[in-house]
Amino acid sequence: MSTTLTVRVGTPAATPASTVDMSTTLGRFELPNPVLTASGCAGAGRELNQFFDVAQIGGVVTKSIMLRPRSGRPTARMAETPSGMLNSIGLQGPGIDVFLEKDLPWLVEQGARAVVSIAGGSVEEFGKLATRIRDAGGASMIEVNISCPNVEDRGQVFACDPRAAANVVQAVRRATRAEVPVFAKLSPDVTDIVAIARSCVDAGADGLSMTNTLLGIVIDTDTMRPVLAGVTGGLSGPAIRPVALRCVWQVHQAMPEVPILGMGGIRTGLDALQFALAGASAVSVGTETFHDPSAPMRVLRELTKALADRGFERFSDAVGLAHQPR
Amino acid sequence: MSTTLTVRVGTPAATPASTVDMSTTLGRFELPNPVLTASGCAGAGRELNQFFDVAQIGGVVTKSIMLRPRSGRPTARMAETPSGMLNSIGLQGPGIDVFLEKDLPWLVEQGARAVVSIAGGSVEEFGKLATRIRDAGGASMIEVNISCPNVEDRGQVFACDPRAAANVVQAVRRATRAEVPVFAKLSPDVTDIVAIARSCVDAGADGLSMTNTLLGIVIDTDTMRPVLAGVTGGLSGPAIRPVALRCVWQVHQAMPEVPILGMGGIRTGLDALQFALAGASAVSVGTETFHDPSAPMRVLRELTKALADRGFERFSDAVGLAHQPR
Amino acid sequence: MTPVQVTGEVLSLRRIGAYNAMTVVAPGVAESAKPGQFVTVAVGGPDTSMLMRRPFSIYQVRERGVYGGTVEFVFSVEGRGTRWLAHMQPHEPIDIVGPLGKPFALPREPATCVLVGGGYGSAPLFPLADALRERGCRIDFVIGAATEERLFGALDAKRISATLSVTTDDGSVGLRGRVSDPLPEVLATTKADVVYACGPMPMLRAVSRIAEEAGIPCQIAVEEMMACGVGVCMTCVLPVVGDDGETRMVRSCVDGPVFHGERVRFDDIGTIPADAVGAPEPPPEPKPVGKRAAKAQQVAEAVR
Amino acid sequence: MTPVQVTGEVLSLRRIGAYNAMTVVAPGVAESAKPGQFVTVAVGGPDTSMLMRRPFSIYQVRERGVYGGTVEFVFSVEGRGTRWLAHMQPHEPIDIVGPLGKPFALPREPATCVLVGGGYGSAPLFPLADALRERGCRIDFVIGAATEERLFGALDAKRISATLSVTTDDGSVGLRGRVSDPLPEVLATTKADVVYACGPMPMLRAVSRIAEEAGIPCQIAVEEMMACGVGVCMTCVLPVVGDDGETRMVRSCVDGPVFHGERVRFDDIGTIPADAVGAPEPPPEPKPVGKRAAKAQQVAEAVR
Ligand SMILES: Cc1cc2nc3c(=O)[nH]c(=O)nc-3n(C[C@H](O)[C@H](O)[C@H](O)COP(=O)(O)OP(=O)(O)OC[C@H]3O[C@@H](n4cnc5c(N)ncnc54)[C@H](O)[C@@H]3O)c2cc1C
Ligand SMILES: Cc1cc2nc3c(=O)[nH]c(=O)nc-3n(C[C@H](O)[C@H](O)[C@H](O)COP(=O)(O)OP(=O)(O)OC[C@H]3O[C@@H](n4cnc5c(N)ncnc54)[C@H](O)[C@@H]3O)c2cc1C
Ligand SMILES: Cc1cc2nc3c(=O)[nH]c(=O)nc-3n(C[C@H](O)[C@H](O)[C@H](O)COP(=O)(O)O)c2cc1C
Ligand SMILES: Cc1cc2nc3c(=O)[nH]c(=O)nc-3n(C[C@H](O)[C@H](O)[C@H](O)COP(=O)(O)O)c2cc1C
Ligand code: FES
Ligand code: FES
Repeated sequence: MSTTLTVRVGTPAATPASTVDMSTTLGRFELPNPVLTASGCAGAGRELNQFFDVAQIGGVVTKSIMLRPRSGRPTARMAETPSGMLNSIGLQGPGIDVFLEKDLPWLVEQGARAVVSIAGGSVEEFGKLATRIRDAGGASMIEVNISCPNVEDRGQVFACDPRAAANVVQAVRRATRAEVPVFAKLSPDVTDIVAIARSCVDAGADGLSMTNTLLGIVIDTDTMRPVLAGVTGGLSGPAIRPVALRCVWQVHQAMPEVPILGMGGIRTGLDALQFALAGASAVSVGTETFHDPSAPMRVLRELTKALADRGFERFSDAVGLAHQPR
Repeated sequence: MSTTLTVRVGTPAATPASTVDMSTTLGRFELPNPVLTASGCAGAGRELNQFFDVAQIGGVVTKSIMLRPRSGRPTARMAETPSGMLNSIGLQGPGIDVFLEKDLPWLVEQGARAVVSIAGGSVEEFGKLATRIRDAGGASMIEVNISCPNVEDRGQVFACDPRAAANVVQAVRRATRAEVPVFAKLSPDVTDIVAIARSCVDAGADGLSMTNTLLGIVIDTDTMRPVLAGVTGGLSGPAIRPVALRCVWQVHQAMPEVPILGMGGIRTGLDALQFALAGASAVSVGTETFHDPSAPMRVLRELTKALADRGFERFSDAVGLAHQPR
Repeated sequence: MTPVQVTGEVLSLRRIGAYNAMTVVAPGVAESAKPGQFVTVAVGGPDTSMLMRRPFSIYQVRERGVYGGTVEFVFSVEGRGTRWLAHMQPHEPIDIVGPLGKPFALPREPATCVLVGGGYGSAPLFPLADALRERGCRIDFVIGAATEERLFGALDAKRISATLSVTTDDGSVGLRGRVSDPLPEVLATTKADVVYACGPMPMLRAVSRIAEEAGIPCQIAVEEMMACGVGVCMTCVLPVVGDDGETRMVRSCVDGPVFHGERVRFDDIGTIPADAVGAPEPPPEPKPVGKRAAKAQQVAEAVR
Repeated sequence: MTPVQVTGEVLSLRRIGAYNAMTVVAPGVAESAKPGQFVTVAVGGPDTSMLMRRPFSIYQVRERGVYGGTVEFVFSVEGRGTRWLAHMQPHEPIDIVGPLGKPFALPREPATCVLVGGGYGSAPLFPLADALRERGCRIDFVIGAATEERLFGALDAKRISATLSVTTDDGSVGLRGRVSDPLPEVLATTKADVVYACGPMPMLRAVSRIAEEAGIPCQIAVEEMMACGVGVCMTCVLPVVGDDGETRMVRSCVDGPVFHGERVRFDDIGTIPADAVGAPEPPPEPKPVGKRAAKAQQVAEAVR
């Protein structure tokens, strides 16, 4: 967060978009620009590369990977909701072996920056995943998806318990090279997001990704049963944006020095700007990618222009700006 | 929840809408039909009575009333969001004296059923409010809005702490006549809604209203500051429907015998049906009333037709039906 | 005067300078509308993400057109909702609620009335002028806007008024300056009995001050964000001094949008004045004054 | 064959029986489309609450119309998105992505091909028929639907096929019954080499069974809910047996929508078969079998 501010609100002297310095950092990870994909909304980048060059955006956050191959939940896995969607994919994926053999090297070859999202059912599993990734190399950052049920604690979700969350973060941090930041990805479905955030940071998280989906349900009024085979699912999209933004705001307010990767319902550059102003040093574009497969690239373009229009010379000057008194 | 079911899913033999028995109960409160207004979205009924006869719907849930007159939060108090809105009214209202003198008697005169929502900053305040309402008479039910900050506990919201919530419910239940049910209105912004629900029921709540708004924020990308003067606000409308519905589902699953007044993003009769199928014995229509001032009446009409089309003879047969295996 | 909700039909949509004027067949709304009242319309169609109705002042009303009563309003494309409205086609259905709010109060006796309009704020002054003229009042118009194309109704105003003063911020037509600049002189030369004004809040403040200083009653129509428009949500409040001298946060949708200018506490809009009925207890810290300080404190308190 | 996203333009929208056929100028999509592929379109306009693109099989393609390449698809109004589409006007912009998915595989040598279409599922069989005829194949069509007006393309089919069989559920035209009913006989009399089918899942199951029993290869185009349509979200999976004999939950948007009928485990759609790669560890309780039992267990487990 900059304290000597070159921006004057109200009388912006527009900067040419091409000259805005869009670079940013997430801990020790340096990004040419602050727009990334969101985990689970971009696969491992290959498919989206048909629509835009994935090396051009800040980074590709890959689908949360688990130790073993996993077939996920039964279908139906999706329901459209007002300005949102519910998903219940159940972390289908090829497992870490195939991921490290095929997906990560592909991203590195493209010149893309890979943020590897990992998911596990136990602290040990998370630790093993981090070790495998360290040994393989190529990851610019690790995002720890702690919104998974802890199989050792009656399926209680890690992200809902400060202690469980901290244990996972610690295990991953320990197994990861110092120069690779470890971000904990928080769930908004908690009473006190700041407490969870603090617990993760105390356990060694270099930053926080916020937020994951909200737990929701939709009932089919014809079959009169839940639409999703998994009954409940994760709500994403613009519908949740105010909630995700509030989480970013609260955590940045409480811990302004902790970098945040913000996400939740970002469709446009102005949405991304809201997250930056609330305190996010970078953003992930998720569900919108389903609507517009080149959304991350477009959001980057729009954000750059929005900053230029407002007279910003550096993206980083916008980060957290909304917390300053008017 | 009915166990001997007259409905056959898949081959509905439509019932004439006029013959569907729409009556329902919320504890000992008997309603001719299950559609009510939502607190804060209908004033005390007077204004909406210009658009439809408020005695025709299940009941009018009045704006949460406090002991003293209260001017609420500064403006801006509202922001439109995708399929939702944020509000930060701050419980502006005339105080219990004026309410009992002018508003409640008016509702009773109309032949409307009044559900009086109360809000306080301390357990004592809630108790006093209940006592005043008991002494005045006329309330069919009390809805306890526990989504208020507890001034005696650093502003911690009652609804976020099982013990604080229980204390409020107990105080209100004690001060209320046995035949008037007391419903606790829960916030969805908690890690474990079932725990809060259980705590309220154990403390004497006759039922639960679910849910209140989600905490959110919107930032104005021109001023680059929060839109709401109160910074954060409550998110309501269809955007939150899947989350509210999930709360109803979870609590009905855990405590099928506890009546639920369901709400959150209901726009149509089919939305109301989703809440019933998830376990709500009645529903409140909130934000949609701003879009369509006769929405509660329309939702009732649509719900009645939807039930008839599906071959239901009684609304109550639909309550909780989605929990039965297909 | 009770408002109704009707599915109207777009009769026409035309450009007037920078604005759009939409005429809607809206039986029930048209018949009982009074000058200064407004309507709200649903925008975006059935599957829209926009939940809030959009409020617009009533411009012209025809009680019995060929198609039934019609209501016309003038709007500027500001955001998503008005953009959508500007693309409507004749004969499309439009959901409209009205008439809403308190109208301008009319003088009992013929009087000299100065009508001050800023931007599209001039629009509701025309039906008002008609009503005033019916009562034998003299009308003097002061119309201003940022630019020439954002001036609304100057020609019509000229036709029906004794005098017309025009201002633009850029001087492209009329006097360069604010619409309030020529007002003191207009009040003096016309020996005005009453001032009516509609336009942006800073303009209303300036007009109210000038009228107050001149000792002339002034009615203004304000524009606040509204969620319901019918009085149930308390979104649209502003601090207004009542007959009893007490300040209350009153709803501009049902207690307004027309207020007595001198009763509105313009400097405190966006705050809860400490002396307002039901104002929060003063906090232990020194009480913040004004909008900036209040905001600073709210930001700090925001997240407990 | 890489898909593109373009802002196309609606060229025409016409009714065909119960369906709508929309032709879109979509340069880049048209040129590389192959039979069996699909497009996705954004619905609802800029301020819509509907986020998901809607997938439709490609019906006709013209590579160089007067306006550039066009794509036509046939759709039935089922819900909010298709209702919106059905109200589009010529020249309106439409956001379209395609061509997507794996196309039908064509026989190397001239062969006798039976094409089975249910409802609007017949639509993609026409470009397929064209491609097959170009290779000198014989075409026999079997077309069915619930009612006469939901039959698609019977006349065109008659023109280009050696034989045409028609069924309707209500017997309003052709044989009363399912589209699969006449199939065994058609396969026998035509000495079919290959079956292609598109339509609802139960129909595809029946057709696949019949082809398998007759020992004839069968390609089917399935329809699963899709969130992204481009392979990134894993919404659209179904259990398919691979070349190695292993069952995997594969994406119908990129690994399909065309599959070999005998490879699709129809009875297990809506479940994760216990022997699928990456299936959950069997729980301590007896393993549920089939969709009903799985659902029951999920309901019970839903909320931990
Ligand atoms: C009583 C009243 C009368 C009005 N009369 C007119 C009129 O005659 N002509 C005209 O052009 N405009 C008028 N306005 C303002 C008009 O309502 C807004 O310009 C319009 O709502 C903007 O909608 P939008 O979707 O284009 O903008 P957005 O910015 O996308 O709207 C987002 C939200 O903010 C609200 N909003 C935005 N601007 C305003 C505003 N200035 N005032 C109140 N709410 C706002 C919208 O209603 C909506 O809820 C009036 C407002 C009020 C309260
Ligand atoms: C590969 C493929 C090809 C298709 N081809 C055609 C075609 O040529 N003609 C045609 O009429 N229909 C086709 N469909 C089905 C078509 O996509 C749906 O009818 C349409 O999406 C319904 O949208 P809606 O908004 O009207 O319905 P709603 O029920 O409001 O849609 C809600 C959500 O469910 C999804 N959905 C609803 N029904 C289906 C369905 N049957 N299949 C997949 N998703 C569905 C929608 O896409 C949307 O995300 C195809 C589907 C797929 C997957
Ligand atoms: C289909 C789908 C799959 C997702 N899978 C993952 C996942 O594997 N890991 C994860 O951390 N988040 C996952 N998410 C959550 C997103 O990364 C993101 O946090 C959330 O969707 C909010 O952002 P959005 O509104 O931009 O989509 C998934 C979201 C969707 C919609
Ligand atoms: C403007 C506004 C004011 C509200 N005021 C109250 C209130 O005073 N007390 C309360 O319990 N809930 C209040 N609510 C919450 C609603 O009663 C309801 O629980 C919530 O809005 C979700 O329902 P909806 O999506 O149908 O609006 C308010 C909601 C809105 C939008
Ligand atoms: S806008 Fe709801 S009370 Fe005025
Ligand atoms: S629809 Fe997203 S992977 Fe197929």
